[in-house]
Amino acid sequence: MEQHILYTIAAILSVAIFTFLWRDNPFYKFAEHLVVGVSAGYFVVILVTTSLIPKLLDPAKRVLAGASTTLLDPLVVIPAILGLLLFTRFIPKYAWISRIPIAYILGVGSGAAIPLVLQTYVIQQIYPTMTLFQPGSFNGTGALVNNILILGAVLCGLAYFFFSARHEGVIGGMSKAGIWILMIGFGASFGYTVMSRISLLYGRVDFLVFEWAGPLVRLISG
Amino acid sequence: MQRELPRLITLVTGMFMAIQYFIPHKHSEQFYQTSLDWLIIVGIFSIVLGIASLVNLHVNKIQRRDAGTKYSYILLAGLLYMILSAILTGTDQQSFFMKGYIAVLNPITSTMFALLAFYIASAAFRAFRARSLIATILLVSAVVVMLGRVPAGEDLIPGIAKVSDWLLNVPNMAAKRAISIGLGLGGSATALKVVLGIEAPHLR
Amino acid sequence: MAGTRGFQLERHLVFLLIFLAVLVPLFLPAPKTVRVTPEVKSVYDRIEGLQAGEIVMLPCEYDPSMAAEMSPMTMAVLRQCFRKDLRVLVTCLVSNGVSLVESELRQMAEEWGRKYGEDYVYLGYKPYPGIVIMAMGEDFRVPFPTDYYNTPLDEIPMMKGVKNYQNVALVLTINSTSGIDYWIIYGTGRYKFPLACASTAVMAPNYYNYLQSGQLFGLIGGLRGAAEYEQLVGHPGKAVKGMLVQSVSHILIVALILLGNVIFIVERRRRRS
Amino acid sequence: MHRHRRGRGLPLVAALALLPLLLLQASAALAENAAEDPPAPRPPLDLKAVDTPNDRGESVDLEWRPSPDEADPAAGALLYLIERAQAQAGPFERIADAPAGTTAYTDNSVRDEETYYYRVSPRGTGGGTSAPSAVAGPVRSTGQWFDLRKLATLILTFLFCLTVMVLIRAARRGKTFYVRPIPGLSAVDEAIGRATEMGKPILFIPGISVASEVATLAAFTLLGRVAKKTAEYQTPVLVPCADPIVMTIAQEIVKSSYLDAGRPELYRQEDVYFVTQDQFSYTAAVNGVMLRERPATNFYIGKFYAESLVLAETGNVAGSIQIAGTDEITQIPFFVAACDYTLIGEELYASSAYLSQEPPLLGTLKAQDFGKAVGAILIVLGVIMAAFGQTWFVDFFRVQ
Repeated sequence: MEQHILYTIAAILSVAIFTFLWRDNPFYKFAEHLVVGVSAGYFVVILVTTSLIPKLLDPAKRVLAGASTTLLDPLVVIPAILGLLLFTRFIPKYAWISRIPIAYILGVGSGAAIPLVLQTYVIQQIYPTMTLFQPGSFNGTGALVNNILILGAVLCGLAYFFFSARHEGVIGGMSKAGIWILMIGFGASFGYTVMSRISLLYGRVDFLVFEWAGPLVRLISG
Repeated sequence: MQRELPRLITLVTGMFMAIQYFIPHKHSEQFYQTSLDWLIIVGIFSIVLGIASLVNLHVNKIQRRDAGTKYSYILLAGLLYMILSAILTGTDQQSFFMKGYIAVLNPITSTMFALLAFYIASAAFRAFRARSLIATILLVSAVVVMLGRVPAGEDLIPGIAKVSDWLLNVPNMAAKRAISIGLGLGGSATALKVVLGIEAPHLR
Repeated sequence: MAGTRGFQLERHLVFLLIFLAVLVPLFLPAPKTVRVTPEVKSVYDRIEGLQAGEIVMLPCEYDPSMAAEMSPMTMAVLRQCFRKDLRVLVTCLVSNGVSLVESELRQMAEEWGRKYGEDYVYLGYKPYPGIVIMAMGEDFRVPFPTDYYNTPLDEIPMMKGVKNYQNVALVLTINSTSGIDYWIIYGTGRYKFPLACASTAVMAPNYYNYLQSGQLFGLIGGLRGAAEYEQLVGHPGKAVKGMLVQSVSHILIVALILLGNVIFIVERRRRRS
Repeated sequence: MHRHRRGRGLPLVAALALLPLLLLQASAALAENAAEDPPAPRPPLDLKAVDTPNDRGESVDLEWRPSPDEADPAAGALLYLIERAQAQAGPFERIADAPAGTTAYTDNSVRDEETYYYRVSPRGTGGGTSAPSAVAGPVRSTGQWFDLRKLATLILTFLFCLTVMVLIRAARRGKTFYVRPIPGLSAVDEAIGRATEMGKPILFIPGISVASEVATLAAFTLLGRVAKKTAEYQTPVLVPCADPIVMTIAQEIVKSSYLDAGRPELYRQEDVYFVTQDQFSYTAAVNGVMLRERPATNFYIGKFYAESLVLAETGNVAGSIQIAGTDEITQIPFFVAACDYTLIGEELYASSAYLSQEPPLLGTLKAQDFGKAVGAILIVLGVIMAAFGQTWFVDFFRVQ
């Protein structure tokens, strides 16, 4: 019985979101504000259960219970202090201190990114392009022609992204071919995704008709 | 002092993290693991800033009697409900916390996701117009792949599935590679500028 | 690229058409027009050729996020097996798919009045798919001393005398992961049993060469493969309807694009004249 | 998906993942029915034990040539018993089994300070265990301080950073660089101008990812330029954020931009606010803002996923001019379809340099062009070398 209630609430809220397709209206505003509040609360609870308790409260409890020898484990205390420094934003005079934890976060993020992004986005794309014509990496003339086209297309694509050269002459020609190739790729990627988006809607309509309305009608008439 | 200390912190942590990437040794791995743990712990405190901003915004709206204040009550009620239900009834399958997830969060987010089916159609209808050569290329490529993906398309134009596969395996793959190489260089340069303090969002 | 702001009525008409393209097929009787491909037919014929009582092994390796494409296949194959009084042995080597597969198996078994432990057995989940597949070549009891409901295999009537793949008529893995490779290399590669697989549409092309080499005796690819199988089993359901919805909506969007261009050309000519 | 290696024995991953528990039971089951005792297979040949290279330590790699009797069905080896000891003479204890056909095994249950000796003895189908192979060792595991497989990455990263710094210094000493026009970015000024005429706010969405994401860094730099212009034109800028740290940094950026423009009193902290971290709840809220505030211009700059098209289509309904830039390649087609201007790929990272025209940033752009030129040359060179079988050059860039 309880499932019918939950599914009915879910169905009503789903329809409220669908009404946004017609235009902004009170039903949508209600569902929107409700889901923002509920999702913010959900993430706070998940953060507490998966991060706060295991990473902060448990070590602290162990220290209070005298179980762990070191009085204050620096690996927990230092980040806790960094986190507390964030709260200086509430005091206008000392708000600049909150830049310290932010500086740390940006330092970790961008420092790790410098080599990683070069490896995954650049080197790991250059390597397969180099081996397009390595003996044994293609079979048949069809694959050979395709690989030649791929090589040409990658070089033209790169030409399109040249910023510091006027797009004239050879560079101009290659970059024009480059944008064409990019557009063919974008069109193909768009067309490819349509099927998964349609199945999302099919899933929701299927839920509304067969998992909510059907059983409810049977329950009432049953 | 207000600008030099943060700049120094970003520079030092940035250098350490960049170098750590090349060192597989146990200590380097522990350093990486510790940095991730620290990010999570700082993240715990940062959520307080987030929730404070959210609550403050809507409490002000209520006090100022702005239009739509009743919706702010609903938002704060939703927030309170989830936190209280987790404290009182825990977070397992039968708890009111999970009922809130099943009855509100899950259906609304998956319906928002499902709106894409409508928007992909309206975007295609409005934007895929043969305005220029590039726009025509985009629209033809999209139509061919769409027809190639469904049996009805194959019945309409035999062999279209092969063309659609070719479009996905040759031009689309080459385009992705060219964009990736550009993004890699641009991304790495941006990260370097932040570490060196040339472009410093945190020091403004 | 965005061009004109889009007259309100046009937009709402497009939304309505898409909604109908998804809603109407749900109530239409499923069409019989799905063309059946040989690789799907060979799976159907192989199972159809089995004697009553033989055991079909169905490793269903997918989770709820892939259910839309995978569940219709499981239901269609289970329906055929139970209709032919075959016995079914099911596993799920994907941790967050275990309860989904179990509910599908129970639902189909109840529909055909089949008894657990005699007509079907569910072994559930164990980590490291490569090892489990290889160990089942020795004895199912090595990785699965008990079934999903913790009853030891030796106490289950159906499992009497059933030691490993040699005692199973065929294996059809309904699999949205790359675990299919494990089944080919460590399963039939080492223990030589008839293997077929049902995969997602995206993965299917990767396994056609295994079909030609004979390592797989059949291949059901994506929702389209499931629709063909549902039609073969004579019970067109979600997959066939799903394919109809996809076909109708794709053709509709292509038609809208063409219509949009016609409007654009007519307007341009009017503006020029 | 082209399969280079076809069924080449058991990949290392499988050998690595072999749990002794499972196969111990299997071999025990086999031992029971060893009725008669067929001749035991001969041991494998030249067993080698080395410290696993490029790793964190505590790991030893074993390699051997299969027992000559492996193929012979009668006495063929079905299992290889791997034994370890801490002295040449033993005592040897069994640590793992490897099924027939494997010729390598990684033992990661060792400690760095200890020295170890290994031997492998095959077990026949009949269950008889033959004499073990020659003992390999002593071997001691250590962690390496540099991963040789990442040498190519290290060199290219070092050269790229060097180029960036050299060009920035050159730019600071007055060298100027030409930057080709980027349509999306020349539209920024026009878009903001339009907002002021209509007295409508500007909506800047910094993506839905965290602050340390590279695309979000690009969003921050562009937000700084946009906020400075809105301060000059006295139009409000709304910045809904999906991450608390992103919100905090965005508040600092907008505040100091208004300070730089000499209008600190116009800055309203409430305009740069946190919504929620959930992808589609955030989208629902921002959709509401678009239709109620009707912003003149929407900026989508940063990391976006499937919600990109929902936002862009709603913005289109609201009649706003839309400028988008993301590094998420799968979402670029949707922005291209739904937005007025889209910064494709690297154009996102050129935006701050283009708008500010500051020499150091233009210098970085020049360095990125050098990188692309080097990339193109490497590709062409690699293709030629690989086509003639000189795979050593190409393998240098292979990354596991």
